[in-house]
Amino acid sequence: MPLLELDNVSVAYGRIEAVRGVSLAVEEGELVTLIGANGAGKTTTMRAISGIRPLSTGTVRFDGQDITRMPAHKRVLAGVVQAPEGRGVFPGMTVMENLEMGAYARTFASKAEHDETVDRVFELFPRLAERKTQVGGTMSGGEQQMLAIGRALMARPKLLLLDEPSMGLAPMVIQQIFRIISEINAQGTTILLVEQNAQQALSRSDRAYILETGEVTTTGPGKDLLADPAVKAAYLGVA
Amino acid sequence: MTTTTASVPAGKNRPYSGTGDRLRLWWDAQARPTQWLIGVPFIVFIAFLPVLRIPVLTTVGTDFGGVMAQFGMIALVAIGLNVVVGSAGLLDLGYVGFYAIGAYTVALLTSPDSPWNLTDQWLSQRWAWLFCVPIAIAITAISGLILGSPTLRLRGDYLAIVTLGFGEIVRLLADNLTTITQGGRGLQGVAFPYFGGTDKNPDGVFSAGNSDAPWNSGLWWFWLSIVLIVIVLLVVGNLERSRVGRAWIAIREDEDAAEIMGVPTFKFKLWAFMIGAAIGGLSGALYAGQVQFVVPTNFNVINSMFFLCAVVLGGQGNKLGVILGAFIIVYLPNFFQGRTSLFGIPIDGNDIAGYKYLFFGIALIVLMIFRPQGLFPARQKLLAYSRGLYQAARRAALGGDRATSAAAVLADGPADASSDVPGAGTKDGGDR
Amino acid sequence: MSAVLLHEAVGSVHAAIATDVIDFDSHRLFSNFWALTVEGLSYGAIYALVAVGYTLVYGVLRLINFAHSEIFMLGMFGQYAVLWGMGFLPRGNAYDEGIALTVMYIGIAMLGGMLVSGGAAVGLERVAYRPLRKRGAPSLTFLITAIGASFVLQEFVHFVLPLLTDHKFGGLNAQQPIRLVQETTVFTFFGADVTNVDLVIVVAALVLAFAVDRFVNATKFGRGIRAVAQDPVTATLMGVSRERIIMLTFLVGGLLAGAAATLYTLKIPNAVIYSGGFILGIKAFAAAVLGGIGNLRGALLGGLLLGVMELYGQAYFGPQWRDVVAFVVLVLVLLVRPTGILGESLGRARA
Amino acid sequence: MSEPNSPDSLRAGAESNEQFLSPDGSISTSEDSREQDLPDGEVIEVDVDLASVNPDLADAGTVAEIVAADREIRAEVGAPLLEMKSVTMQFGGLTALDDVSFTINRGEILGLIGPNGAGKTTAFNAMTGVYRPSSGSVEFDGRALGSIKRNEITRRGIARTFQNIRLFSDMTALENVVVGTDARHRTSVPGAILRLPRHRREEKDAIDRGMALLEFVGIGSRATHQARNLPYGDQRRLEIARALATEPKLLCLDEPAAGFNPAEKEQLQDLIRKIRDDGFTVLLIEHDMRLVMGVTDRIVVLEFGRKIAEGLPQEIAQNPAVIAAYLGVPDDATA
Amino acid sequence: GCSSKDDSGGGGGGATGGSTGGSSALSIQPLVQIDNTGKEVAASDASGAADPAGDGSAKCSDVSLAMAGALTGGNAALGLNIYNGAKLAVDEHNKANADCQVTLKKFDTEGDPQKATQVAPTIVSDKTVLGLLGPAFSGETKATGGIFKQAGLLSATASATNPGLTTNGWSNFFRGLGNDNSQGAAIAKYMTDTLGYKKVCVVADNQDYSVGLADVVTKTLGSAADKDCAASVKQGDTDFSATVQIVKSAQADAVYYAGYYQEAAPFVSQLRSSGVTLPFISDDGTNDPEFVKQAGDASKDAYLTCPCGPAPSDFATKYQASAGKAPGVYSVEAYDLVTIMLKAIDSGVTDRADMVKFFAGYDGQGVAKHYKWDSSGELASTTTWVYQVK
Ligand SMILES: Nc1ncnc2c1ncn2[C@@H]1O[C@H](COP(=O)(O)OP(=O)(O)OP(=O)(O)O)[C@@H](O)[C@H]1O
Ligand SMILES: Nc1ncnc2c1ncn2[C@@H]1O[C@H](COP(=O)(O)OP(=O)(O)OP(=O)(O)O)[C@@H](O)[C@H]1O
Ligand SMILES: CC(C)C[C@H](N)C(=O)O
Ligand SMILES: [Mg+2]
Ligand SMILES: [Mg+2]
Repeated sequence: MPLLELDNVSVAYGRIEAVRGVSLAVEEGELVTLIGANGAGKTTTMRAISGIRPLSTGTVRFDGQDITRMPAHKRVLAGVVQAPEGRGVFPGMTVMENLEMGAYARTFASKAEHDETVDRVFELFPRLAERKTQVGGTMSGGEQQMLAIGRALMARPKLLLLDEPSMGLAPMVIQQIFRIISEINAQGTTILLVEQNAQQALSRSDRAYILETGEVTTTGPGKDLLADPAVKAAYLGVA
Repeated sequence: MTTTTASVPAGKNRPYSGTGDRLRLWWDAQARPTQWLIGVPFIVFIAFLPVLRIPVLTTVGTDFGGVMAQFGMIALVAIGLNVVVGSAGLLDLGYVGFYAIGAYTVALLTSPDSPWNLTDQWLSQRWAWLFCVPIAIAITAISGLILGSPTLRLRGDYLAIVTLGFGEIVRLLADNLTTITQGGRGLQGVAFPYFGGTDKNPDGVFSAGNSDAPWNSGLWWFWLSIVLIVIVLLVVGNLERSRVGRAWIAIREDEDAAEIMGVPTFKFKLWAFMIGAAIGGLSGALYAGQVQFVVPTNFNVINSMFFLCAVVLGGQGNKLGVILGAFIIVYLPNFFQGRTSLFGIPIDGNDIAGYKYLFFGIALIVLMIFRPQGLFPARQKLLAYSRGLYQAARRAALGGDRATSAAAVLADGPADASSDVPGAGTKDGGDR
Repeated sequence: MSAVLLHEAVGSVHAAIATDVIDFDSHRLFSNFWALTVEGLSYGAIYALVAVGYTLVYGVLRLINFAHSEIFMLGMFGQYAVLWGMGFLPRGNAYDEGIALTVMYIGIAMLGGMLVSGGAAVGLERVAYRPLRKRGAPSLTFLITAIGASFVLQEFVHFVLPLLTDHKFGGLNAQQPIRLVQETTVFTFFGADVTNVDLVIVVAALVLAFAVDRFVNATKFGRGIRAVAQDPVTATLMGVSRERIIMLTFLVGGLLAGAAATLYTLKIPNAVIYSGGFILGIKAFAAAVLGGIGNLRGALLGGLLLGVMELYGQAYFGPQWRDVVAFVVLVLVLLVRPTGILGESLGRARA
Repeated sequence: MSEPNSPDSLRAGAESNEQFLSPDGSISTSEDSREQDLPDGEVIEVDVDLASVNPDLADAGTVAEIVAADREIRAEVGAPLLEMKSVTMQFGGLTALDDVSFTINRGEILGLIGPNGAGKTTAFNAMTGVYRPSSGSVEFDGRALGSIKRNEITRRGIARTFQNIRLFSDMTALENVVVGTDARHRTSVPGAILRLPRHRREEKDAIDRGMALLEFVGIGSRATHQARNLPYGDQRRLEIARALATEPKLLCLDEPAAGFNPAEKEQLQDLIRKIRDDGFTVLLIEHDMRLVMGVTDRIVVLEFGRKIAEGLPQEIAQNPAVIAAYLGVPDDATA
Repeated sequence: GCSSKDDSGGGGGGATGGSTGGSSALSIQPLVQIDNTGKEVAASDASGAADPAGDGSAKCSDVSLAMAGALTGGNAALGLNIYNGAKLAVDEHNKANADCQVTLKKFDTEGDPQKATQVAPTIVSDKTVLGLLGPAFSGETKATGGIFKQAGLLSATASATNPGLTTNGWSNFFRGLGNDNSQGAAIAKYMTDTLGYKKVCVVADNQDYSVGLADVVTKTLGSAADKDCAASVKQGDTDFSATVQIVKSAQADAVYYAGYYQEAAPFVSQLRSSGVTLPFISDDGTNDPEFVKQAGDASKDAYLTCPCGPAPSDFATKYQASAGKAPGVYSVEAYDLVTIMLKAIDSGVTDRADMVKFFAGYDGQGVAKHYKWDSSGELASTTTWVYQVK
């Protein structure tokens, strides 16, 4: 049984259907990537999964449970955590407080466990450790992106949804981010990733789905898609 | 030649849509002569409502002409406030202050109780009101400037409380500066326009004494306000469809972005304030003339709230909508007054009227829930010479329903559309 | 206008100001300075508690909850009804139950007031604001709804409540007062009388203010409130239940308004009337803005400042200038600090 | 909390500090501003045929002419347009820019790159008047920017786009662009009320220019669409068109390709070149190296608020300091 | 459970209507009737008062009288006092005269001048209306006087006391009570001459009526008015701390308050609780049982004036039966004025002009006082009653 399963999901903004009849599945422990052009509906799909956008049709199942009608904040408790597109750093909170927000729905067994989690985030992003008391809103774009990812890690989710984590990051950091993603995944966190950097994303993911104007058009193992000439032309920028 | 695609399905939604936009769409579709043919009789019909006295519509306990006169004044207020709140997005909770300044300007210059009364010196009582109206407008505009220049640097809700304070300060000044304004005793005998005096109405039709229904003073004041409303609508409409109106909307949507695009935001906010204030002052001058008596209590905060209700209820940003809002605000509380039956059902209207603010409050809540954008929301048109553009779009839209390809429809479009382009919108006044 | 006229005009303005319209009585201000300060602080404490309600709701929803003044008004009725229920009947004279009992009765009345206000605030949110939120209404719509709710609550107490309570509560006139304590001087402070009522007000307000401050700045719920205030969608993604937070916010604001209402009626037992919240509400809102709306500590500071400034102003210019003074102070402060004394965000309340 | 020169500027549009109140003033906090459920309604948003509106615009040549109508640059290509002179920018104890100097020449595309938090956006904000430097100065077109207002800076000829799109979302695409032309217009309230000749001229000009610019960036047919309903890529283009409408001498783009896939980036690259070829000077902040290398004429690299390198793209790509600080060694050769 | 804390065990239950002040059983008692110089005048004999019932043989058809005033809104209580008095007269008349059924039409002005200008034309255009009782407040009367004047409609007010109203040449306007000049002058003289105060603090709220009254009082008091503690407060205020401070720090003998009970009650309470024991004197706006209820013991010994006389007990009984509550200020005047109008109708008056003439020539005793007007529409002789809370 897949950890996450979308069945015939449609999402509409007013009368526009941004996502139409999408079905996809993510098995426990997998790293699955969603790629597609701008406006294809990737973010919308993510929002449907984490529950901040209602479905017009279809069902979402998580961990064997139908969560279609579950309110968003409860899904977090159930283990679905998203690092949203556009970062969503709390501008008036310090870096530390932002990280604590990531653990809002989580109860740590001990202070040590808490500290350990924080340390791990700081290890991944030393810049955050340097700026513990800087207010989130004054961080640079890339720093905010680091904070958003770090915050999602604080929750130690079952399923981590990452919406364009590499956006706005320097090339070196991007490589680092992808390494981290693989690492987290290897440690057992299931990940659904949305990326424009198809090259990196596909090469690291178990499977991938390609979304075009709200519909899944292609699916398959990441490496296969990487080799697909149509995919190459459209998403890898290889003419 | 640009290729036209019909890729966007008809049915995309927009934030302001509904009755207002639909009506506008329909209206824009009419040829100009048709628009005149519909528009003029419609206004005339409205103007003659107090004469026709349509049974259920006509108020019973109060004079319908008088109610309509008040409606006219509040409609002006709503149009003015709409410039500030609806267009420029500046929340002004003290608009009544401008109304008060307008009224007090006229009253101070023409009431025999005032130390600054001019009518016993060189200004004839007959012309005094007319003479004072431009002064009132100028003074309110200046007070808008004085209030605006320090405070428009404030954002959103800070502005709201400061304007609220301003409204209160104006009223309190009127109340406290007793040697000038007579404080709570008010100023009596304010001048009004002299027109059409007869033996029966020696002071003319605008005199409060003219009570021969239906041609009483209320009706005349209503007519005067209709004329002024049309003029103000033309002015405001011209502004909307110009650099100024676009700047306002841009400021409302994203002030920083607007400023960075080179829009002198402060200047245009100040203009919005001044124009709004001037219109409020004009309305206040009408008020002073009609009632011929001003006291501070008529200008308290609650009135600002009522004005704002008119704007939001009608549909902020839409000039016609806010007029409708003004009508509701003025008319509803009067509806039950003095009625003994409604549609044949016997009622005690005065009893019901006693609960009017309760009903009013409930109505506001319910209306806002069901029509969060107001009763009559519509997008403003922001481009003066784009009639052709929008007509082309509309034709395509209408065509889209019938034929799937808008291009097909457009094929026969260009001929008359392009002939319509330059300057075609010149007389496109009043937004009707 | 001719020069003569202008001259006359200027002349009469001078005359007006010079005569009895404005007093400019510095003697009155300085000789009563401490007395005014004490009075000002106790009114200010009440403004501050009410202001917290405005600030919290504003912080979370960007909504000026105009009906908050009516929530306060309901609190006055709530505590009144509780006192009545405890057997205190209205009468002209003060009761004298001894300190311990009186404090206990005040506490019970306050609880009653808080429950009524808190409940009303939550109910208001449910009935009036939540449907709008679900529809994504623009912000002015909320404001108008708030104004509508304000009318409804006032008129409810004005017309409906007397019918429901056999004309015991509500109606056109103020409730006949229940005076729980006679205001008496406890000690003097630089020649200013500090009364038992002043003491109760200031102490109670401080305790409550401290409690809310801890609540918002040091608990998980409080962090939730700040998160929703700053970015509601992301807050949801962190597992914060927005609806619950909003409810909580209204509840806290309402509770404080109820407490403030009790303290206020202790000071002014005649104030229990359907229209009795309006002016105080505007003042409290001004106080919230003064401190920096959305900023909890700002609201507290703003309330105290406004209370004190108002009394100084009254003494100096004459009582009829009180509100003018209040608003002028507000405007001046905002011109110097455009986002209030302590700045804006709930998130920076700990600065 | 550390504060820049004025508390206000904190909220005033620094790209990295972009959590504003939702610009449409919406109170609905359930979703972000793009996320509201809007009431259904009637539509008039259908693509327009440009030629049916303004036959003059039918061919691309005229378009280019209108866009670049009164450019006075070509002659001076290569002369300095903007000079950063020893600019230092401090936030409390943090030095975001440390004695940075560089020049942008007329007619070039200058790339500004560097690790996250290096101070790129801060430099950008110092140029566009959002922040005032703690020390040093910015000279534009031979004059120091000093403390002039932001809209004046735009009027002098610096235009920018935003990293997070900030269009006037209730307006149509054309209206958005026409707001951009505001910087070049002088009609004020009396002129608009009386519809004086200058007003008419400017209006006509604004619409023509606006349509031409939409055409130029490739979204002419979307002129009457509401900005909020445009696809993301088109919104980005619209932002560029709006900035161009201010007739800037210098166009500043802050991460314009964020969220684009490679194919879309390619198109953007073409557009930026076209803009330069039409005589504009461009400053580009971008993390996508392929785009930066492909389109810029020269590159300035910042790290920890200091300039660490400056030169032609090829030079920069080889520069060991830059590689160490920023580029890193690619994981895979194809990228 | 809690037992009653009400140690004196009194009633004080109902919040409306009752004229006693809760448990302390204070009430407003008539003290003395004075003239404009503060001298006592003997109470007139009300036994010959005109009776609306007449002789029961009047004939008329399709005639009505109008009443205009605030019936809703914050000041509704005052309007209702007047309406109920008028209604009592009309009911008594109609019961006695089967052949002459007069309708009483009520018009709500909310006390708002602009509203009144809308209501006035409706009254005027109702041709069956022969006389108007009202408008009730001075402000709205100012705004509408011209309308009634031009229509020649009798406007007899039972309450508007602003002195300026009779200076406009409105020959159709009659005031059924003394104006603020007489009330103010009378009490001022009474304070200095009878009560012997040397320094009086005059405090007023900001309403038309209060400002006018305070002016007259201050003027008449002359040097006895203490400028240093004169203060002005606002309608709706509940917190008078600054004013209390001002009064407290002055060396005065008494406090005069011009305004309404809504503010007077908390004001006097706060005065007392901050230790000010000076005598408290106020006016007809305060002269309401509500004042005593609200202020309790603080109201004890306060002097209250009114140009209106006390309601005789049989009137009070009738009124209570008809309106369901005790008569308020101006109920009696309203009753008297409407009685005069009814007498006119009974005597065959059928048009508005005759009604005005009837009033101009009227000379007769009413329940409250003697009614006879001078040419401006003021009562020929006015008296003021002084009451005291006991
Ligand atoms: N709030 C909204 N209102 C209306 N339409 C919207 C809204 N949000 C997104 N859309 C539309 O829905 C479609 C899908 O958008 P979505 O954000 O899911 O795309 P995406 O694949 O994430 O693109 P990107 O690469 O730009 O992030 C687009 O056409 C977009 O314009
Ligand atoms: N208002 C501020 N207060 C405090 N620190 C600030 C402020 N603005 C920026 N900074 C800090 O200054 C540094 C430079 O920020 P800047 O936004 O210029 O970086 P950047 O080069 O644009 O980075 P990125 O590529 O991540 O967007 C960052 O470390 C940032 O945290
Ligand atoms: C009802 C009264 C208190 C009215 C007051 N006498 C006035 O003239 O307005
Ligand atoms: Mg996306
Ligand atoms: Mg940046």
